[in-house]
Amino acid sequence: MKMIIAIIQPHRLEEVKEALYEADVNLMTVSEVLGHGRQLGVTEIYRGVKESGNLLRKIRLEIAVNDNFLDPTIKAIVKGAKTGELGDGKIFVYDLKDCIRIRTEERGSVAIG
Amino acid sequence: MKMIIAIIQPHRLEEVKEALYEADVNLMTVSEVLGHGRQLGVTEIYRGVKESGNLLRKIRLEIAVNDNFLDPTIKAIVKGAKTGELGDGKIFVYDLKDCIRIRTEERGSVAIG
Amino acid sequence: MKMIIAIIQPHRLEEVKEALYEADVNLMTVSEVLGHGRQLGVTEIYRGVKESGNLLRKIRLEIAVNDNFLDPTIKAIVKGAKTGELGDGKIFVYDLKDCIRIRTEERGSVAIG
Amino acid sequence: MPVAAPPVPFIDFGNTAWVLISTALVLFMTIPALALFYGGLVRRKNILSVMMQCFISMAVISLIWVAFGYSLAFGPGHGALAGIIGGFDWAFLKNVGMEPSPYYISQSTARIPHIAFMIFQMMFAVITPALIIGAFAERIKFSAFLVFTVLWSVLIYSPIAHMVWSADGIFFKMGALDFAGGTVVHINAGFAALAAAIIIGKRKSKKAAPPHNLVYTAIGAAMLWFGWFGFNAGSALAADGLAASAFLATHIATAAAAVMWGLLDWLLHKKPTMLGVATGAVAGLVAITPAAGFVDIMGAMAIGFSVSVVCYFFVVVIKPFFGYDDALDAFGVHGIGGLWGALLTGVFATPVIQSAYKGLLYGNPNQLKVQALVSLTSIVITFFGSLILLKLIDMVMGLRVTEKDEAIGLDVSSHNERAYTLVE
Amino acid sequence: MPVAAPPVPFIDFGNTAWVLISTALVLFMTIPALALFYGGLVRRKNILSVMMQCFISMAVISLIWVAFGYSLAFGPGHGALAGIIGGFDWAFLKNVGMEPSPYYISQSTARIPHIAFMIFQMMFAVITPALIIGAFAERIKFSAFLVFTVLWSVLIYSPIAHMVWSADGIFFKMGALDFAGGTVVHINAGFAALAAAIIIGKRKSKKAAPPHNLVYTAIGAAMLWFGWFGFNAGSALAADGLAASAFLATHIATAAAAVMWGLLDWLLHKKPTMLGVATGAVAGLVAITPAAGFVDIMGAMAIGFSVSVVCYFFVVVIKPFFGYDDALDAFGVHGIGGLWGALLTGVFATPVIQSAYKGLLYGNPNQLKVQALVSLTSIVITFFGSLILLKLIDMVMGLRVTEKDEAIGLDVSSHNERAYTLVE
Amino acid sequence: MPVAAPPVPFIDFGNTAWVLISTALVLFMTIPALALFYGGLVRRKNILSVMMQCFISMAVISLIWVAFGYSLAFGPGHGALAGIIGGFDWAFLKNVGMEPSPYYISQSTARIPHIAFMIFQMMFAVITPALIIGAFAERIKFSAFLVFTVLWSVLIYSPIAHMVWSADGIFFKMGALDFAGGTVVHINAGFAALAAAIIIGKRKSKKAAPPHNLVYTAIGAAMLWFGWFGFNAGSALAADGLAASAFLATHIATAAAAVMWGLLDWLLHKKPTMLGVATGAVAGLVAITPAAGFVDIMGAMAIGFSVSVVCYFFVVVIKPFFGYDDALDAFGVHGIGGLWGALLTGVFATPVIQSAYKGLLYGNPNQLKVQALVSLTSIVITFFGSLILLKLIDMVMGLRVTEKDEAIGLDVSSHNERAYTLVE
Ligand SMILES: Nc1ncnc2c1ncn2[C@@H]1O[C@H](COP(=O)(O)OP(=O)(O)O)[C@@H](O)[C@H]1O
Ligand SMILES: Nc1ncnc2c1ncn2[C@@H]1O[C@H](COP(=O)(O)OP(=O)(O)O)[C@@H](O)[C@H]1O
Ligand SMILES: Nc1ncnc2c1ncn2[C@@H]1O[C@H](COP(=O)(O)OP(=O)(O)O)[C@@H](O)[C@H]1O
Repeated sequence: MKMIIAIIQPHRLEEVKEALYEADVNLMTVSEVLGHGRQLGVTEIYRGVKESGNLLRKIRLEIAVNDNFLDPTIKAIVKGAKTGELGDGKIFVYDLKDCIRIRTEERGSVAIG
Repeated sequence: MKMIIAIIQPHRLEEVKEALYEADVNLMTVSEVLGHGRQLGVTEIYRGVKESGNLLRKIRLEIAVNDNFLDPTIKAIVKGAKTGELGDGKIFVYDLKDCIRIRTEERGSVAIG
Repeated sequence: MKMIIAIIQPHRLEEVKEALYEADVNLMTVSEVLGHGRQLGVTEIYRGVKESGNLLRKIRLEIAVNDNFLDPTIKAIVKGAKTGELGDGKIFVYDLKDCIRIRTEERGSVAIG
Repeated sequence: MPVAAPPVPFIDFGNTAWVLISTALVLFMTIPALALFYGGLVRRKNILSVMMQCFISMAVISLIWVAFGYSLAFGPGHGALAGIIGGFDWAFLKNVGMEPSPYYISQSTARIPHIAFMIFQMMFAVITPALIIGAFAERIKFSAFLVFTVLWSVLIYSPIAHMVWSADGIFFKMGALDFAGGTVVHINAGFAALAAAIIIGKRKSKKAAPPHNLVYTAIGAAMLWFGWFGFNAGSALAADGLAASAFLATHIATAAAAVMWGLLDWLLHKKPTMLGVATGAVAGLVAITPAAGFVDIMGAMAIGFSVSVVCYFFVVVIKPFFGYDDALDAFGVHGIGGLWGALLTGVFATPVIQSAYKGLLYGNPNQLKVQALVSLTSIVITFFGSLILLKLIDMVMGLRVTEKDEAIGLDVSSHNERAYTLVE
Repeated sequence: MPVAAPPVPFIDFGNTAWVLISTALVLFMTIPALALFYGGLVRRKNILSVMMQCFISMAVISLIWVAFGYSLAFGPGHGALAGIIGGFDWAFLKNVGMEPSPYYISQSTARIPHIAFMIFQMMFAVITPALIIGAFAERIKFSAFLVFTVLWSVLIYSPIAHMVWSADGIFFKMGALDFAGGTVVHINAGFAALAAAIIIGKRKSKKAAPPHNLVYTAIGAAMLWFGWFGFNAGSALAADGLAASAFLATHIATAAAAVMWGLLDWLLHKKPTMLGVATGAVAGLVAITPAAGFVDIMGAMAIGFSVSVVCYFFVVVIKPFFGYDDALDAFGVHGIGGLWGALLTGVFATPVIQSAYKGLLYGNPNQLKVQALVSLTSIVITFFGSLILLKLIDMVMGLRVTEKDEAIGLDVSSHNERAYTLVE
Repeated sequence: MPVAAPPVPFIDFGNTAWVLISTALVLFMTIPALALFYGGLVRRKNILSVMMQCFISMAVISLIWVAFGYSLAFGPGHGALAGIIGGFDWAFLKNVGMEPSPYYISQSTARIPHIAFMIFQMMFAVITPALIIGAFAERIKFSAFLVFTVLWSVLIYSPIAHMVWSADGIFFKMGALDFAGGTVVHINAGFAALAAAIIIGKRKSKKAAPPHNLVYTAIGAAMLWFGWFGFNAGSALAADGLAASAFLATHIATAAAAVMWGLLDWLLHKKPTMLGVATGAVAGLVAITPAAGFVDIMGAMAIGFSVSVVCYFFVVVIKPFFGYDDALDAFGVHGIGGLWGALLTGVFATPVIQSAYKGLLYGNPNQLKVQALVSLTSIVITFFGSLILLKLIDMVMGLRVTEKDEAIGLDVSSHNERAYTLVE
């Protein structure tokens, strides 16, 4: 079991979700974060002051998958999120020791999906 | 050391916290996320348009524990969060390599609690 | 490769970021969370009712680094975040199995930075 | 030698302009002001339900008011009931038109159209039940709320308005002073709120949740302050010296009460709070309401400074002691503040403002007795009336949403909506 | 025997006070009311763009109005065009000063200053194109928006206002009734909005996004309700019985429409919604606009209850069926509601309110015919006029932002700004 | 042959209605308008502190005003000080009642009650120190703020108001023109703000934080625009042609300034911004304030278009150059905009509006000299007065919160509150 954390551009969320559905990955947890990466952030100006914080709005996806789903999931995310421009984002992968479905108390691989 | 990530229903947060306190787990980090799971999300209608995004409001708990606390913590979460209905949520478990208490710079097991 | 999760005081964010830049760590993902730790939270009173929830506003940093950057990064976070008072926060470290730069589809160590 | 004909009343444009804009201001008090003031205090998942209750009260009570509510409250009464409730003579605004209003205060001839008076009063009939929302917020069933509000308006509001403000009314005849609704609006709503908090019971959540958006609450308080000038100074029914005086008294009492609540917070909890100052301002507005056209600035200050002490005590000490869950302090602020104001009107009414009326301090202890008697009678009527009404509704259809719906939040569970999105 | 001199018009302070405050209220309708109502409905990343469009319309149209817009709309016309558009006689307010306004309704002598009438009308000229924003929200290029708004105001708004409201106007001469702008404002903006939705095309996002902040939308609706009293009752141009009557009709129709939309939601989607009640209220306000000074409360109720049914049908059924992306229902509410109101004015106008005007129900079927004819002609003008105008602008400079800018959101991509920060 | 008795002043209802509603509008400018405008610009953790400062100013200054502030500003002066400050004759509103106000402009007899004038002016006395909040936002100690505001109001505001507006005042006698407070309100607050920014020092945070909620700022700006009609047109003290003219001039200057700031943003930073348009609107409102009752639309446009250029330069270029931390540009907009307006009043005042007053452009260069002299003297008084006052307060009790409290945010550290919750 693996946990995939993907940081993507907010305006690619719909495409990524669509690509994931096509890859049969339907479960995920989404949140809004601020990302600091290589992308330059000067798109905001307030009364002449440029916002140089370059913490940019990003979407964070958290997706737990069984090992055989790892590569298809990564491919789907890349397919949905990639534009070739700075700021497209990153994907991080961890090992997952366990997974419990609260409703049924099932554990492990079976609980992921 | 393990890191536990639990995704639960927002309206079970109080119960989960209570169950955790009873299990002597007092430290945690909480955030609001959108979850896409098996639960169907059609509870919102705007001018006749059903919100079919089925990204539902969830609470994400992040709890680092020493290994002997793993099972009691999971049990407590399940106890507080389980209603038996779709959408109850999931618990994910990772290995934690290290933990540092910033205030004292203690490391490892001792820093968790 | 390691993933570092740091929970810090919101008002230390600027200092932490500065310390990280000095340590040549420029990439990170930031979000706002509620933390329940040892710090006592009674600083809010509404119509005489003390807010005893002691879920306090915290900042969560997520930083993926190559192994040789692990210690400098932790040091930098501690340097920026430490005040010696309760509530300074914690740092958690995981193993990272993989990392993918979406833009280039590079994988592994090279994709982290 | 010909006798001069009695002067003929006519529509004065200045007075009409004043009452029309005051009417708009009182609408503004319910929506958006009260909706924001209350809405900011609840949890995020319940704000729309509170706003919805304010909106629907505006819509439904307005329709009932023109249908027969106004007639019951201000229309001519008949027979033995004449002192208690009006008849149906003015139902559907029969005989209520553009001619000079039979209700007026200082000018005998420079009047406003009767429909202007009627619609000004309509806004009072709307906001009164809307104030009660604060007591049962976050747990009432929408359908039950609707039934309660409609019945309460007809069975409790209209009679009390009649008794206090109609020329036939028994309280009016006793000489009760209520310039803009201390009894009719605030005591009335406030003690109904107490009944509601008791009957519906406490919210399920284990601990008090902090207000989800105090900016809304602060904006709401500011808008209430603004709109209240229409409420109180508009009640002069003319843009004359009395209106200016009521405007001034309203403002000064509010300023005094806001300062005092801030001071109490500072003394008792170490820091002054925005919520405290906003709450104090509302308490001041409430308490000055019955007195606005009768007191000078000394009276206004006395009322303002004292009401915050009294309401603070009820909200911070009495409520937790007895444990009723008056969620947003509708009773603590409106009930207690209204009662306090009604009593002090009997103390501080000065002949300098309206020569015919004076209180205890100006040598007329009887006025205070009348105020006390009328307040207490009104409290009994509204408290027990509301208690019975709510109990009946609870038996017939249930007052509360299910525990799960309460946990999920009323916005989604009662209205299929959420106030805010979470990602862009 | 001397003949009495004709009474000389004079400036009445009461009427002037009323029209000035009404003017301020109509400004309030565009900013902040409409800006909030619309702004809450879009996604978080586009709210500033919608507010910006409202603000800049206020600023730019106001300047154009004093330059020549007012003259074109209300100034004397010349030759064959006199019935269609005014001349430049009053450009830059030449001859428009503090003297009594040539436009008035009931009082022949107690008037307001001409500039007061001019600036009151200015606020109508501002809000009308601002209503169209709802159709092309979340995807229009700011520069194209600006060009469109300016040209539309001059080429379409001013002529239609002239035709309906100027003493020279052809529709006015036919006896068309439009008390406060059912045709001039709502039909006009609403059918332009339909043209805009068609020309600009659908938003790119795959699914409808929920409104990002329904609290803003609810506040906006409440503020529109409040401000609309200036719009409708201010259109009496005096603080008299007619103003009070228009105020009342406005309020009752709105209440009825709000209740009805809530009921429809309840019946058809199981739960009443705050957004539904707010939308219903706006539909009621729209529909009563042409009728406000002509109907009694029965007419107002009929208009209010029925308009929600009609608009609901358009918004919930017709729009998805045809698939045009009228993003915030500018057409469904303003176009359809305005048309419905214009027609029903021809049915419910009663001589009890203004003795000179009566509709079908009071024995004058001709009035309905006139209303239908004028509405349809206006629809043709505004729909095709806007279609052509938008097409031209699209060809010259492009109407839409790029797909990427749309995805990023207009706040950042068009204005370098974000509405909200994410961390403290 | 009997001489006609001089006409007796009387209370006119239309004028009174106008001044009362204008008073409410000016209250609305401070709370909620200014509170929102400023509150949206600060970081999330400081919004309540800014709103609190606005609220408490409203409450405290109002009490001081009736106690003796009004008497000092507008009451009769005595002896050598008569031209500088009033006496205590009107303290606690002694002799200030319902009789016709001794202050009026055009009508000699159709007046408003004296208390109406007093309370209208009270709202000016409240908003002036509230404007200064923009300079020391996010770091001032609440107690120090309170002491400063009270002392500043008594020691600086009342005298300057007396000098400019009282019949005894030295600037008034010199013929200074200040229709609604360019000097008394905006120069006064703006240069005090500069002193405050210098004395209190920069905020600690390393980089400028973006505004936490520009929707609030935009709503606040719209509400300021709305309320300013009361401020400027209400200053006619009658609902007459002059009021309508001041209303128009106010609106046109604001529109012009909003457009111009948008254009500058567009030219210099590639995109027009909502914050820019809102800031421009406020700059226009500020600059037209002294001129509103003296200029025609040409003058208003000239003032509006030019003020944005001047203020833009100060906010975007001068401020970063000198490095003072005028956090929300209270100096850059109110100080500079007020000065610019005061000077241009001396240029564009035209006898077409008030026959007695004309500026440089109409052949009276002396007016400009008077404007310049009075502005500069006022600047010297308010700047050095505020500097000394702040320095003293700093020495006695400290002006700033601790560095840690500043980092945590004033909402929690000074008021025990948070504006928003984070989870449902
Ligand atoms: N090493 C890292 N640790 C944590 N988050 C990262 C790291 N690298 C990138 N990110 C996240 O991914 C986002 C996109 O990264 P960025 O460098 O802008 O993309 P790209 O590599 O396509 O230029 C960043 O805004 C940040 O949130
Ligand atoms: N594989 C997964 N990866 C990431 N998040 C998940 C995954 N499965 C479930 N979740 C999270 O848990 C929440 C509850 O899951 P859901 O399937 O609705 O619960 P249940 O299994 O009780 O029906 C989801 O909304 C989502 O946020
Ligand atoms: N075991 C843990 N699991 C998850 N989060 C934790 C844990 N311990 C601490 N935290 C997070 O770190 C924050 C700071 O911890 P706290 O105990 O207050 O710091 P300190 O150890 O300096 O007193 C907490 O508010 C919480 O968000």
